[in-house]
Amino acid sequence: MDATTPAAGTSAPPPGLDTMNVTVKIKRYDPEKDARAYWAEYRLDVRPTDRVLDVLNQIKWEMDGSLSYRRSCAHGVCGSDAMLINGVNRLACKLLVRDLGSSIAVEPIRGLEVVKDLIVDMEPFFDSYKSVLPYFVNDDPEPARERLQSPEDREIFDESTKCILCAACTTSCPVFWTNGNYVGPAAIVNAHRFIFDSRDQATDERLAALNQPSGLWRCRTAYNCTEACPRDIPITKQIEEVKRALLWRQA
Amino acid sequence: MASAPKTYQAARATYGASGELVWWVFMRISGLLLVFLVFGHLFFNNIQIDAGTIDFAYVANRLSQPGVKIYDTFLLAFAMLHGINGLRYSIEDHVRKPGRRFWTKVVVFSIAGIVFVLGTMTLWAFSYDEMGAAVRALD
Amino acid sequence: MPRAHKYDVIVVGAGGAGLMAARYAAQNKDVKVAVISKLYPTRSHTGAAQGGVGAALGNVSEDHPEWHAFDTVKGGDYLTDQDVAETFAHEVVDAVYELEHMGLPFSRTPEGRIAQRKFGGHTREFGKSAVERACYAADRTGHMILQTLYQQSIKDQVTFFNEFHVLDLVLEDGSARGVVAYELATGEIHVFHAKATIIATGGNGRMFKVTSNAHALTGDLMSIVYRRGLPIEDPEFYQFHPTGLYKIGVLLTEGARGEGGILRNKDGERFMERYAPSIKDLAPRDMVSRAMYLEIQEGRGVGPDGDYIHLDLTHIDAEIIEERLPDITEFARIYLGVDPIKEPVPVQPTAHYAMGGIPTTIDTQVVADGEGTVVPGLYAAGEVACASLHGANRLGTNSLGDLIVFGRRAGIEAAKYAARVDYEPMPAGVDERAREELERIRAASGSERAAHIRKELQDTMMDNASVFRTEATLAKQVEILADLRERYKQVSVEDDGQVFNTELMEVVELGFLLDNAEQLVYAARNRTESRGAHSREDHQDRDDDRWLEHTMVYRNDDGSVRVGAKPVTLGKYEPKPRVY
Amino acid sequence: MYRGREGQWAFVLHRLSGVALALFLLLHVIDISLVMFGPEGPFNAFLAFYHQWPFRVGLVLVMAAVVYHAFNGLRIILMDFTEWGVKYQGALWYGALGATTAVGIPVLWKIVPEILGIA
Ligand SMILES: Cc1cc2nc3c(=O)[nH]c(=O)nc-3n(C[C@H](O)[C@H](O)[C@H](O)COP(=O)(O)OP(=O)(O)OC[C@H]3O[C@@H](n4cnc5c(N)ncnc54)[C@H](O)[C@@H]3O)c2cc1C
Ligand code: HEM
Ligand code: SF4
Ligand code: F3S
Ligand code: FES
Repeated sequence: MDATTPAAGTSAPPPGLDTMNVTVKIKRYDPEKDARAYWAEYRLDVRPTDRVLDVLNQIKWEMDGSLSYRRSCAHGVCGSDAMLINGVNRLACKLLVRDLGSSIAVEPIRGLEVVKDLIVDMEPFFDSYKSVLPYFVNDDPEPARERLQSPEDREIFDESTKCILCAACTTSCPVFWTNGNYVGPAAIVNAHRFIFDSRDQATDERLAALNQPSGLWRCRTAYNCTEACPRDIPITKQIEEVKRALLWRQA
Repeated sequence: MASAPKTYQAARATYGASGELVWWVFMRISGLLLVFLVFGHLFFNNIQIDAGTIDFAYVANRLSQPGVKIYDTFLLAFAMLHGINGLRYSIEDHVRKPGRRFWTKVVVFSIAGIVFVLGTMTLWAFSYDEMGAAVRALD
Repeated sequence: MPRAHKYDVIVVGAGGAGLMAARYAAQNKDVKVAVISKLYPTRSHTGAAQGGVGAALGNVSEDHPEWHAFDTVKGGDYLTDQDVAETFAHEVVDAVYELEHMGLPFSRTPEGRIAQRKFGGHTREFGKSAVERACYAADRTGHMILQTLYQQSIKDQVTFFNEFHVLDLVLEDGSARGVVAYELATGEIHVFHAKATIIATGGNGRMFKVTSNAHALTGDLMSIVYRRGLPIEDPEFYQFHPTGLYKIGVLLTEGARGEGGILRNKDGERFMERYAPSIKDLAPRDMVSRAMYLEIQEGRGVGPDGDYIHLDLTHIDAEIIEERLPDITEFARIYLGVDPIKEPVPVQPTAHYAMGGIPTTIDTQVVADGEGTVVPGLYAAGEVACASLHGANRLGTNSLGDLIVFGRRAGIEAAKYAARVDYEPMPAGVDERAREELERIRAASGSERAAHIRKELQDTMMDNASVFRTEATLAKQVEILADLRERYKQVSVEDDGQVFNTELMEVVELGFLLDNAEQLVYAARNRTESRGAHSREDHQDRDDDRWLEHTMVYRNDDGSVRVGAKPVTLGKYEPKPRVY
Repeated sequence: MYRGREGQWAFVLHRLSGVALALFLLLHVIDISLVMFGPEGPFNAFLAFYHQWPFRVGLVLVMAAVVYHAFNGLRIILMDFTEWGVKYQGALWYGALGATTAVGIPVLWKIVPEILGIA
């Protein structure tokens, strides 16, 4: 293998024909230094096939070590690095430079308190998630082997099992921006995961939890969540399914 | 605002604890009705006749017809309930400080209450026959 | 003053192994449990695991735990402890049912049972032909395990310390008393006093250039225990997964070959037929990765530089691909712009899994030497640990099995222990070492950048100590590591803040990585044979007379490295040449 | 500005139009109620007040708002009760905008001159 071939986790690409110059604007904020957030601008050479995460890494590793953000898996499965990139919520590791062009603007996701640079306080988000009882409940005695479930029944909630809790959806929701109490699409998706699981027995409790003043009904079908979800979960469709489930069950 | 329960037991205890569902349904039903009521209203008052000609006589004349009274009562009731509940949604989303939210709601609901009473009185408390006649006599 | 906490059982790491351990520890009502993790639990790399978890349920065709145990031993090139493999193969069946009972949404057979598919090295009747043993949930099995366990931990109201970076282990008079951790959000040091400490911090793949591992997988605790004088077992056995996306290393599950995918060289030849005539593309990973390297070396690699291989799925039904392998299809589309339904995907071997790690007994107690002396109060499970299950090469799907079987054992054992003993005293100043290290880094004013050292480490490890090794490359790597270690002392940080100083933590992690590389290189240099994932071009044969033993690498007080041994537990299965 | 798509703008317009309509409704009920005070009362004075320019333009906007709000309201109801509505929500929104224009133009043709008093 060619030792100079850059790969994930390495820094500057070698000079070559296939690099391009980009201008990256990052909304930065250090609570220990800055009174308010400001835009910092960086110019650097990257390859079109680099992920935005690679670009951030390159800035952190070569230009300004204090730039802070969360990341781990680097391929869109851990949910660490949802950011507001060029006006929409995306995972930095799942978006390539070639799809953005030469000017890139990165901000923290909205509606959660910014702790430092691109890092926000995720606790309220996880609190909302926990409020919908996002866990399997079945109090019947456990069978010796698996509980049976037909492939068709399994299929019904397939998409909601994909959620990686990245918060891209909830922080793209215009209702959530103004009303931080709104339980948010991510929590509803995870409620959907269990409500439509034929093996689960806590549907009533979960629906009751969603039937709160700041619950399910606050959704105004704005679809930003669906557009933002990096796992392509049809979130609004699922929210509407949950609304109907709650409606018919109460009726 | 009541925060949602975080445990299974707590959720059980709050089962069906909110009127939001009812309001959600109401918004849809009233919306459907309002399509007819509002478009009808606009049709009669702005399309069929020249809105520029509306004056006291026209209004008084209209209000003296029982059919109009009933029609307008429905329109008033549904539009007020639908609109004020819609305003409540907006207030709850945008006015985030609990104290300020409370007072905003008090003011908006009070005004709405007064206006509703005013509207109902306009429709039912007076006889416009004479007023209408008086106006016609003036012409 | 450090912030102090006291729990009967502390679990470090919130991946599959850590969450499983916490759950089972907490079932013992007498013990108080907390989990410490440098990432939010759901960010752990268990979530990246795709293909499945191997268990002989026999839902699709006949299967038995004995067959599974045999495959594990043979796959491990007979360096697997056979008692461990047998226990594992039996317990993993229950563990999978237990996951299902916790609600894990497995894919289903038409009868409604847990769906299973073929995976590399898993066979029926002791090697006859491939068997459907991998229980899967599309290509998101690890994600589902991680989510399900996290969900249940919410239900059980487990205490979490999220984004707490463990920097040191408190080891006094030979027993473990807890850990020292750094809170990312505030920069504060916390001391966790515990009766039993469970280490479940996952792998160390970030020491290689091309890897399937997350940025966070820097082998922290493997380095921490090593610095405290405890050994690391079998680190030379590092698995390269055959199918990483070209240059990026993102993994394409072996399940792709389980569903019928074929590896082809530049002539379109299905070259695995030559290397493993009976199970071909589904041979164990070490064999496939070596075969790919050889094809490339002999000029049959694909591409302008002839440096990759094609994974061909184009003959498989598009519907099956979309339904059973949706995520990897998306990875290929996004990162390489290649649609696997229409064209073959460029792949290359990618650094994937540490077979070795912190040595433990079958009950997950950490051992301190080749005689098996246990460290009281210290347990380890998951990728970070080495219960000698995987031997010289892990079979696909056996890691997720490892997490749930040994994670559970760790939880149960640690809780039993904690319920039995009293807290040992926590001496003052246990946080000094961690504090000094951080202060040294903050104060350093050298001109080195951590990123440059890390890149050199990753590049040279890839060149000198990856799939093929020789005395010459390893000797060279020893020197390079010594040099990098010197330069590491000169690394300075720009960020002098307390809140989320991620730069500081990256430097600390680089220090851990350097230790991990050292363990691997010394062990690899010591073992003058080829076995499993350890392939010496200058010693191409397996040598059971000399080397049928585990490696134990220690760091002496003066910083020099000592390599010892630990016996392998043999059993029913006589070491035989490994052909498939 | 968040670069939202159809759904976001549909929501923003629906909320703005709804609030505008609600406020207008309050005003409208008040002005009509002035007939209670008889022909000599403040009704006609108020009407004259209404005929000022800003109010005339405002009235046109309220007209547009009510038409948009009604059609988009129907879109919302379709989405809430049918899978189909969700699937084609984008198209439906353009439909609602189209319908608003289709109804709006003839109506405006008729009433703008009246309201603006150019007829
Ligand atoms: C892409 C990919 C696909 C895979 N597919 C399969 C498969 O199909 N089948 C299979 O069996 N195996 C598979 N594996 C292997 C398997 O997923 C891993 O070995 C396993 O998930 C490791 O789990 P773990 O619980 O040991 O550690 P992880 O899940 O990696 O968790 C480590 C935890 O430790 C914490 N931690 C680490 N360091 C510190 C510290 N210093 N302080 C505090 N906390 C710390 C982290 O925050 C994290 O919570 C795959 C691996 C990869 C990378
Ligand atoms: C003409 C037919 C009408 C229809 C079909 C209709 C329909 C709807 C619907 C379905 C909603 C709920 C939106 C949601 O939950 O997402 C709604 C909200 C609302 N409506 Fe109407 N409506 C109509 C007329 C009116 C009128 C006349 C008013 C004013 C009095 C009004 C004011 C509002 C307000 C303020 C909201 C809240 C908006 C929000 O929360 O975003 N509507 N409408
Ligand atoms: S639903 Fe999608 S966007 Fe929302 S948290 Fe889950 S994965 Fe992220
Ligand atoms: S963006 Fe918000 S309003 Fe509903 S459809 Fe999505 S949650
Ligand atoms: S780093 Fe894991 S999702 Fe982006």
